Amino acid sequence: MAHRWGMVVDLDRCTGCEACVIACRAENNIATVGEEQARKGRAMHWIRVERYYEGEFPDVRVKFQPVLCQQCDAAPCEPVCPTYASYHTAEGLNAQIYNRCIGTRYCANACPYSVRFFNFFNPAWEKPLHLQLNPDVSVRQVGVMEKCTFCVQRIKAAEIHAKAESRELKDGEPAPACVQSCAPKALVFGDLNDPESEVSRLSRSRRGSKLLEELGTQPKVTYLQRDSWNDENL
Amino acid sequence: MERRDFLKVTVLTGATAALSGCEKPAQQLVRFVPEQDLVPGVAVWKPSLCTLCSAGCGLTVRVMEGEAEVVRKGQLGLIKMGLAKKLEGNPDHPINQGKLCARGQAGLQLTYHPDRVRGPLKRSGPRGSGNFQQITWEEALGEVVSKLQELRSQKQAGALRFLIGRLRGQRRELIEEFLKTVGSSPAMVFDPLDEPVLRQANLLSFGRATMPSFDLAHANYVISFGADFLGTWNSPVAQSIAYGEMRQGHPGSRGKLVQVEQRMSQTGANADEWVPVRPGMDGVLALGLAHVILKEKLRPTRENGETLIAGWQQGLPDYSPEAVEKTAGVAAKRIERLAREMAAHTPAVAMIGGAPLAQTNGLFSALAVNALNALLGSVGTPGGMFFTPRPPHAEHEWGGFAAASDFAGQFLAGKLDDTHVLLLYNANPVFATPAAWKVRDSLERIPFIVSFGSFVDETSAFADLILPDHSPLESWLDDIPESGTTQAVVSLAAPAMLPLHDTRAMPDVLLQIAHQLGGDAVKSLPWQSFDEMLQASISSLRTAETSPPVDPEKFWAKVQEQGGWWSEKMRSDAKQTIASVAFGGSASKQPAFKQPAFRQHGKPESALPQFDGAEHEFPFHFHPYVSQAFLDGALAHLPWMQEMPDALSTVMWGTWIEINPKTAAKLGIEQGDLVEVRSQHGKLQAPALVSPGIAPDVIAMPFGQGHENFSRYASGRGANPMTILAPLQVAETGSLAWAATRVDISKVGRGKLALFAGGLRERPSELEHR
Amino acid sequence: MRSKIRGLALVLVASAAVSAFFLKRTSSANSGKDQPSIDTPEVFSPAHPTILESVKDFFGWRKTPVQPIAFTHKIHIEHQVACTTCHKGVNSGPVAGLPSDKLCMRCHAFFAKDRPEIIKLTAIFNAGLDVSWQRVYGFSPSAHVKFNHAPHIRAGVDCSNCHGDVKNMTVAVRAVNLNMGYCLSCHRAKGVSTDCVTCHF
Amino acid sequence: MNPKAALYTMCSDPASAQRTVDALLSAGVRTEDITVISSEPFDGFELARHEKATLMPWLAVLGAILGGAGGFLLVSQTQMSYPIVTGGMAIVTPWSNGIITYELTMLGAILTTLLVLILTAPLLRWKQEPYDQQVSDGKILVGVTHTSGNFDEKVREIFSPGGGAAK
Amino acid sequence: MTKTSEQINQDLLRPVGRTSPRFFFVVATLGLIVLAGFSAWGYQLYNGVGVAGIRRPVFWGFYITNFVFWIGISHAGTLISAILRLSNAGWRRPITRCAEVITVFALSIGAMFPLIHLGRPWQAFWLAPYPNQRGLWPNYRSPLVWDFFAINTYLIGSITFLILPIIPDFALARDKFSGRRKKLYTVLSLGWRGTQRQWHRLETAMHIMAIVIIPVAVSVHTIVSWDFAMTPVPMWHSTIFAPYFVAGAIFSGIAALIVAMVFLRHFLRLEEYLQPVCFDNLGKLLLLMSLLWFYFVFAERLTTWYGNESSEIAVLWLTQRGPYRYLFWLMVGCNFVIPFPLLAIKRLRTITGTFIASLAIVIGMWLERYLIIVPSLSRKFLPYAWGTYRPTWVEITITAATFAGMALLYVIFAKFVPIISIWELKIGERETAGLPQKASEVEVASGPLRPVVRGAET
Repeated sequence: MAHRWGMVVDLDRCTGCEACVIACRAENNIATVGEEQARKGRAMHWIRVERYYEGEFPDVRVKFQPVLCQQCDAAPCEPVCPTYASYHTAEGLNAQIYNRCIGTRYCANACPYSVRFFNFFNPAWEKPLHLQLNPDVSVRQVGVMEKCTFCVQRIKAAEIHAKAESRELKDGEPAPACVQSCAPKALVFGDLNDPESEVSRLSRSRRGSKLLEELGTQPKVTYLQRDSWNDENL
Repeated sequence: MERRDFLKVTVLTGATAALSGCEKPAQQLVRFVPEQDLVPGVAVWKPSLCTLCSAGCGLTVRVMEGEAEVVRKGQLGLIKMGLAKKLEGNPDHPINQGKLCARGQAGLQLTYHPDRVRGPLKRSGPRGSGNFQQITWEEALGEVVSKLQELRSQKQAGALRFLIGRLRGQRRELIEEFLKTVGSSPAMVFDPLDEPVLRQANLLSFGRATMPSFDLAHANYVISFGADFLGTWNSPVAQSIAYGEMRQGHPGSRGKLVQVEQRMSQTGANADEWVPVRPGMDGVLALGLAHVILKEKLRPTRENGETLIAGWQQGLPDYSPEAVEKTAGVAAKRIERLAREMAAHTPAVAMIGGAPLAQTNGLFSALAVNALNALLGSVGTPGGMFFTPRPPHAEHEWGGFAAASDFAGQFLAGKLDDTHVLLLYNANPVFATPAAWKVRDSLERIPFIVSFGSFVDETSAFADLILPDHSPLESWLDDIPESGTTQAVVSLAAPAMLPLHDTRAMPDVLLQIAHQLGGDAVKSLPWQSFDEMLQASISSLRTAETSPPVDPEKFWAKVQEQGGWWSEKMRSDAKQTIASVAFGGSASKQPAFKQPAFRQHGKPESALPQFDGAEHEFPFHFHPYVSQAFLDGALAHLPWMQEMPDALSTVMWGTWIEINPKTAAKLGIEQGDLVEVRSQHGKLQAPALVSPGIAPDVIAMPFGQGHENFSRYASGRGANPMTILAPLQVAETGSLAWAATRVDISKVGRGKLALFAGGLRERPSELEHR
Repeated sequence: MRSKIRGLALVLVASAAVSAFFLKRTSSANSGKDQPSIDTPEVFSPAHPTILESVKDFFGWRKTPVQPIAFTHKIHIEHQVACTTCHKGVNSGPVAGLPSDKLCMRCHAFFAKDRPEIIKLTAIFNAGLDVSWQRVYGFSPSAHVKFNHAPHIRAGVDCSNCHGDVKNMTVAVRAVNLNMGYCLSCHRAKGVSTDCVTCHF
Repeated sequence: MNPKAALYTMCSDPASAQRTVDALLSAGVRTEDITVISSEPFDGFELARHEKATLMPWLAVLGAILGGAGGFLLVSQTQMSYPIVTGGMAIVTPWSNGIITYELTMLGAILTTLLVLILTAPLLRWKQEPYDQQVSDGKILVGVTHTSGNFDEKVREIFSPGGGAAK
Repeated sequence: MTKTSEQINQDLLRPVGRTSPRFFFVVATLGLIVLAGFSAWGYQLYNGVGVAGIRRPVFWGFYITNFVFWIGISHAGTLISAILRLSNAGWRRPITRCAEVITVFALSIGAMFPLIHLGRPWQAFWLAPYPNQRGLWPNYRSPLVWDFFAINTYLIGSITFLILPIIPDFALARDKFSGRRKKLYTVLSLGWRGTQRQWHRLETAMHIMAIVIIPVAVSVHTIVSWDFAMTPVPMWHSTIFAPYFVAGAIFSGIAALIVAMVFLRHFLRLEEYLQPVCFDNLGKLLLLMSLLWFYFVFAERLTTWYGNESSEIAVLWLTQRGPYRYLFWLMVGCNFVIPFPLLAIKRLRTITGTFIASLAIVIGMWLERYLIIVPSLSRKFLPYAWGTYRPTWVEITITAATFAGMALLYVIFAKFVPIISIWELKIGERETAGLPQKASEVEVASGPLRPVVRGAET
C-alpha cells in the first residue's frame, strides 16, 4: 500500500529551541543569505518557529508554533504552477522540481502558509563551508522556488534500503532532519496510511487541529494544541 | 572580505570571471592520492562529542566522501577524504539520547569556517591588531620551548600561567599535569557561563560543588528562578527531553512550569505561569513561599535548615507574603497560591540560574532555593533535584571546573602581572569581561602569549604565537558530563575526519613540548599522543562494572564505537540512582573552592541586592542574558547561528535592546530606533526591540554580539553588553555580578534590525476593528 | 519552434550581458572594491562562471573530455577485471566512483610497466598525485537529477544500457544520449515510477 | 489585339461613375469585365453588382469551429498521451479546458478571416492593371477589361472625348 | 465645414511626409530612457531578480503591477473602436486608429512583463505546448497558461484589426510619395488598388473582426483578473474581480486614449480633425466608467468590511488606515473625486477638462493595480510571515522605460502611418457634406451619353 507521509506537531511539547531550524539547514543545503538580504526578508528557513505573544505585561504568554510546508492534499500551490514544477507526488507530497521551475513565484503567493522560499540570487558558500553541502540534495540556483520536502531524500533512501533488504518500512524509519533533532519530541513523522503508526494515533488526538483548516487545503501536518494546567490534571 | 560584500559576491558572482574569462581552477588543481578509502556516496556515522557548552552531549557525525582543497607539501590541490556532513545526537548517549540543540548542530561550521587559523601564526602587527604571518610548526614549537626553558633556568616557572576555558576530562588532567611538572600553579579557568555561585551554594547545602540535575520527567511542579533551562542553562537538551515528558509523557497528568524572572526567557515563554519579580528578589520570593509552607505545615519541616537560613526554625518570620510583596513585587495572594500549589503537587522542584545568581545577593538566593527544595522534600528524590554520579576513575571534580571566580579572583589579585608566559586555550576574557576590569592592559604587560585557538578572537589577537588546535571533529575528545543524567558518564570519541588544515591537536602539542623540555615532564607524561593517554585513563573502567574485566583492546574498541562509557547499573528510573544528598550536609574537600564559612544567610538586611548607579540617575535595571544562538559570544562566528532567528525577538545578524512597550512609548522610542544605553562605566548603542515580555523598569540585552575581531561574520556586528557592566561581585564568591548594573537609555537615531517575524501577535489588534 | 525561442532567449541573455558589464563597472566603482567571482578560491556557487558557460549549459554543449591517461576498458575487461573492481560504489550506493591510482598500481606495479600510458601513470603515482580523470558525461548541476546506481544494478539493469558497450571501448566515450527522455523511455517500458520526485530532489 | 487590354476613364464623383457603369452595362459589357476603383468605398452605389456575395462570415465560423476543436484536442490529448504523475490530482479540468478551447476558437476565427480576405480580395498581388494614381485624389476609375473586337468602339465612345488612353 | 479629399490627404500625410528636428529630439530622449530600461533588465538577468524589491511574502511587485496596468490600457483601442464601429458612431472615425495603435503597443509592452518578472526567463518557452523528449506539457490548470493563450490571441487579433484599415492608406501614401518611401509603401499596401471587390471584402472582414475582438478583449482581462482570483490570498480570492478588472481596463484605456489624442492634436496639428465632439463623447464614456469603477470598489470594500473575515479585514485596514492609506486615498481621488466633476459638468467637459481627468485616471489606475497586488500579499494569513515591499531602482527604471517605450513606439508609428484613417474620414466628410450617399439620390441616367462623358472629363 502506498505511503502517505504526515507529521504531528505537539505545541505543548515544543520549546522554541529552533534545533529543527538548524537541522533543516544542515540537511537541505539551505543557503545563508547574509544580513542585507535577511533584512530584505529573504532569509530562508524551510521550517520556522512562529512566536506569538499573548496579553500584556505582566500577564504575558507566548505561543511557539513550528511552521513548515503542510504538504496539503488540496494544495493551492500546485494548480497555479504553469510548468508542473510544483505538483503532487504519488505518495502525496507537494514536490518542488527545481529544474522545471521558471520562477513565476505564483506558488509562493498561493501558499497561505508562506513556507515557500525563492532564490533571489545564486547562493554562495565561502570556502570551505561548501564542503558541508549534502550531496543527496540539489544545490538550487538563482530563480527557482524551494521549500520543505519532508526530507524526501531521506524517505527515498529509507525506501531503497528497505527494498534492498526486501522488507516493509518500519514506523518512524524515515525521519526528516527536524523530527530527528527535536528534543522534546514535539515533531512526529510517519505514514498516515498505517493506522497503527504513532503519527496516525497522535493525529487522532482531541487536541489535534490543522493550520488554517478553514481554507480547505487539507494539510498533512496536524497541530496538537497546548494543554493548560489545572488541578484536575492530577 | 566583509560580510556585506559577501552578499555582493552572490549578486555579482561570475562578473569578473566573465570579464577575465578564466577557467574554473578546480580543473587546474592537481589531485592528491586519497589517504582514506571510502565508498563514494555512502554515508557512515561516527561518534563524536559536542564541546560547545557544559552539557557535554554525544554526537554522531555523518561522514561522506568529498573533494576538499588542501595543502600538501606546500601545494594546493584536491583530495578525496571523508567529510563531516551533519551532526546529530548520539542515540546511545545518556545525556542527549539522540537529540541535539541548534548550537550543537551548527558546530559543524567550526570545522569548515573560512576564517579558521589554517596553520601556526606569528604576530607581525602590534598587539590586538590581529596581524599575523605564517610560520612552520617547528619554528613555533622551538620558540615556545626556548621560552619555557628560559623560565626554568631563571627559576621562575611560576611565571608560566595557563588560562583555559571550560575544560574537563583528560585534556584538563593533561594541562594540570603539565603545569605541575613545569612547576607552575594550576590553570586559571575563565568561563562566563559557569555558575560558581550555585556551585558554592550547593557546596554549602549539599557538600557538592556541582551543577544539579533535575528529574523533570517525573516532576509535577517546576518553579524556576531565572534559569533558562530549556534554552541555554546547564544541560538544555537533556532538560528539554525531560520537559517533553513532563508535559505530555504521562497521559492524564501534566506538570506545571512556573518561571520567575524580569525578562521573558525562552523557558519563560513556555511556562504555564510567568511571575515577574523585582531584580535580585528571587531568594526573597523563595523564602516567602517557604514561609507559607512552613506556616501552614504543608510539608514536614527539615531541622537542619537553620544552619544556613536565619529564622528557619521560627518559620521565617521576616518573609511573610505581605513583607515579600513589598520587596519582591509579587502579590501576597499569588505567593500563597503558588506555595499551596507546589506543596500539593509534589514531586515539585525549584531551580535557580542565570541573572538571580549574578546579583550581589546571588549566594543567598541560591541557598534560599536549595532550602525550598529541601522543604519540598525534592532533594535526591524522583521528580526532584539530584547530582549526577561521578564515574569511578575521575578523581577530580573538575567543574567540576574551578569556579570562574577563580579567574576573577586571581586576575583582580594581579596574578597576571607577574606572568611572563601565558598560554591561552578556549578563553576570551578580553571580550567577556567588563571594560572596567581592563584585561587588555594586563595582557599588554605580559611579555609572551601563546594561543591554541582555532580562530583569531579579541584575546588571541594579543598572542605572539598561535598554535591552532584541530577542530573538535578532527580531534580525540573526552568529557565527563557533570549533570543531566542519572548515569555516570565518560564520553570519548576518536576523530571523525582527517584534519582539513595544517593544524595540530593541543594535547599532542603539549605532550611534544613536555618531551622537548625533558626532565620530569617525560616521566609524568609518558604518552606520545593524546589517544594513548585516553586509552590509559579509561582502561580502569574495564573493571568498574563488569567482572571479569573485558579484554582491554575489545573494551577500547567498544568505547570508541559507542562514543564513551556509561554506567549500566544506574540506568532506567530515578529511584535507586540518585545519590543521597542531605541539605545542610557538611562540605567535602574541594580543591577549587575556598572552604565556606557556615555563616547564616537570609537576615533581611543582608538579603537585599545592591546595584551600581543611583536610581534617579540610572532608572533602569540592565539585564543582560545568555544568547540563544551565541551563548556568551563564543559562537558568534557561525553563519548559521547568525542567521537563525532568535526564538523570541526573531532578530538575525545583530543585537537588540528589549524595552517594554509602555517604557518605549514614554521615551518616544519605536521598534528599530537606535538606542543608547549608559551606565556609570560606559555606553553602547543598539536598535530597540519593543517586547511585551519585559518589566517596565528593566532593559534587557543578549550577550554574544559586539565582537571587534572574531571572523568576518561576527566582527563589528552589534554591541557587547559586557563593556558597560559594573565590576560588582557576588558576595562571598567574588564572581562577577553581571546583572547588578543600572542604566539610562535614550533614542539617538534610526537603527537597522533584521527581523524574521512580521507580526507580533496571532490576532493583531487592528483585526478587531469594525 | 523551440530553437527559435531559444535563439530569442540567447539574444536576451546577450543583451543582458552587455548592459550588465556596463552596470557592473559603475556599481563596483561605487562599492570601492571589485568583487571576487565564483572562480576565486573564496566562494563556491552554482552560478555559471561566465556568460559563455551559461549559454553553453543552456544549449547543453559540452566539449568531449580528454583523459590524462588513455585508459582502455576493453583490455581490462578482457583480463577478467570486473566493473566493480574499480567502480566499487556501484552496487552499494548512488555513485559508482572512480578509483585512485593506488588501485591501478596494485596491478601495474607488476604488469605492463613498459607501456607508455602505464609509464605516465607510474610517474603521476610516484609524484604522490592522483589521476585527474575527466567526466565523460559532464552533466550540468542545474539538471538537479539524482541518479542512484545501486537500485538499478539490483533491478538487473546492465551497465551497457546507459554507458554503451564499454566492454569494447578503448577510452570511454559518450555512447548514449542520456537525456530525460532516455530515462523515461526505460522507466515506462519497465513500468517503474515516472514520478518526477523519483529523480529530482 | 491584346486580350489583356483594358480601357478606363476617371470620374469625379460616384454619381457619374454610376452613370458610366450603367452605360457600359446597357452597352452590353459584362459586369465582371467592369472594374471600378475608388479611394473610398461607396456602399450606397451599385458600381459592382456582382461583388455583393461572399462566404467570408461562414468561413470565419468554420475557422472558429476548427480552432475550438483543435484547442480541445490539444488540452485533452497532450495530457492523455503523456501521463504525468500527479498523485491523483486532476490533470485537465473541464473549466480550464474551456478557457483554452475558447481562446483558440477565437484565434481560429481571426486567422481564417485574415486568410480569406487575402485570398479573395485579392491582396499580395502587386502588379495589377488597370490603375491610376488620380484615384488617390478622389477620382473614380471605371475601366473595362477583356474588351475584345466590336465592344472596343462602344466603350471608347462612352469614355470619349478625352477618355483615358486605351491600354 | 468640409474638406476635399485633396485637403484631407495633404493634412494627414503631412506628418508622415515632413520631419521636424523636434521629432528626432523626442525620439532620442525617449530612446535613452528605454535603453536605460533594457540595461536595468540586463542587470537583473545577470544577477537575478533579487535586484528588484520583491521579497517574501510579497513575491509580486512592480512588474506584475505594470503587467496588469498595460494590459488594461490595451483595452483602449480595439474594444472601444470595435464597439463604436458596430454602433457605427460617426465621431469614431478620426479616433479609431489612435485607439487601435494603443492596444497593439500597450499589449506588447504588457506581455513583456511576465518575462521580466520570471526568475528564469530563458525557460519561459516552457509555457508553450510543444512536443518534447521530456514528455512534459504546460499545466493547463494554471491561469498563467490561460494568459499565454489569451494574450497571444488578443495580440494577433488586434494587430489584424489595426492593419486591415491601414492598407488603403498605405496605398494612398504609395501614390503620394516617391523614391524609397514609394517602394516601402508599395510593399506595405499589399497591392491594394481599391477595386469595389477589395473594398467590400475589407469591410466585411472589419465587421467580423469587430465582432470577434470584443469577447476576446473581455476574456483577456478576465483571465488577468483570475491570475489573482484563483489564489487563496486575502481580498484576491473574489468573484467580483473579473468584471472589476474589465471595467477598470476600459476605464484606464479610454483615459489613455484621450491623453494620446490630446498630444496628437497638439503636435500633429490635427485640431480640425480631432474635434471637441470626440472628447466630449469619450468624456461621457469615461464618466460612466468612473462611476462603474467606484461602484465596484465600493461593493468590494463593503463586502469585505461587513464580512469582517480576519485576514481580509487586515488587508482592508492596511490599505485604508495603514501605511498604504496615502496611496489608497490618492487613488480614490484620481479615479473618482477629480474626474467626476470634470466629466459630469458640461462646461468642464472640455478638451482640457477631459485631459486632466484622463491623466489623473491613468495615474489612479496604476495605483489601483499596485494596491490590489502588494497589500494583499504583505498581509497573508499567518501574521508571523507578514512583510512590506519597497521597489528598487531597477523596477522603477524599467517601469519608467515602459512608459517612455509606449510614447516612443507611438511617435514612430505616427511617423510612418497616417494616425487618422484617411479613407474612413473621407466617408465621414462626404456624409457631413451631404453628398449623395446612394445611387437613388442622383437622377438616373437618361438621354444621350454626352453629359456622362463630360462628367468623365477632368
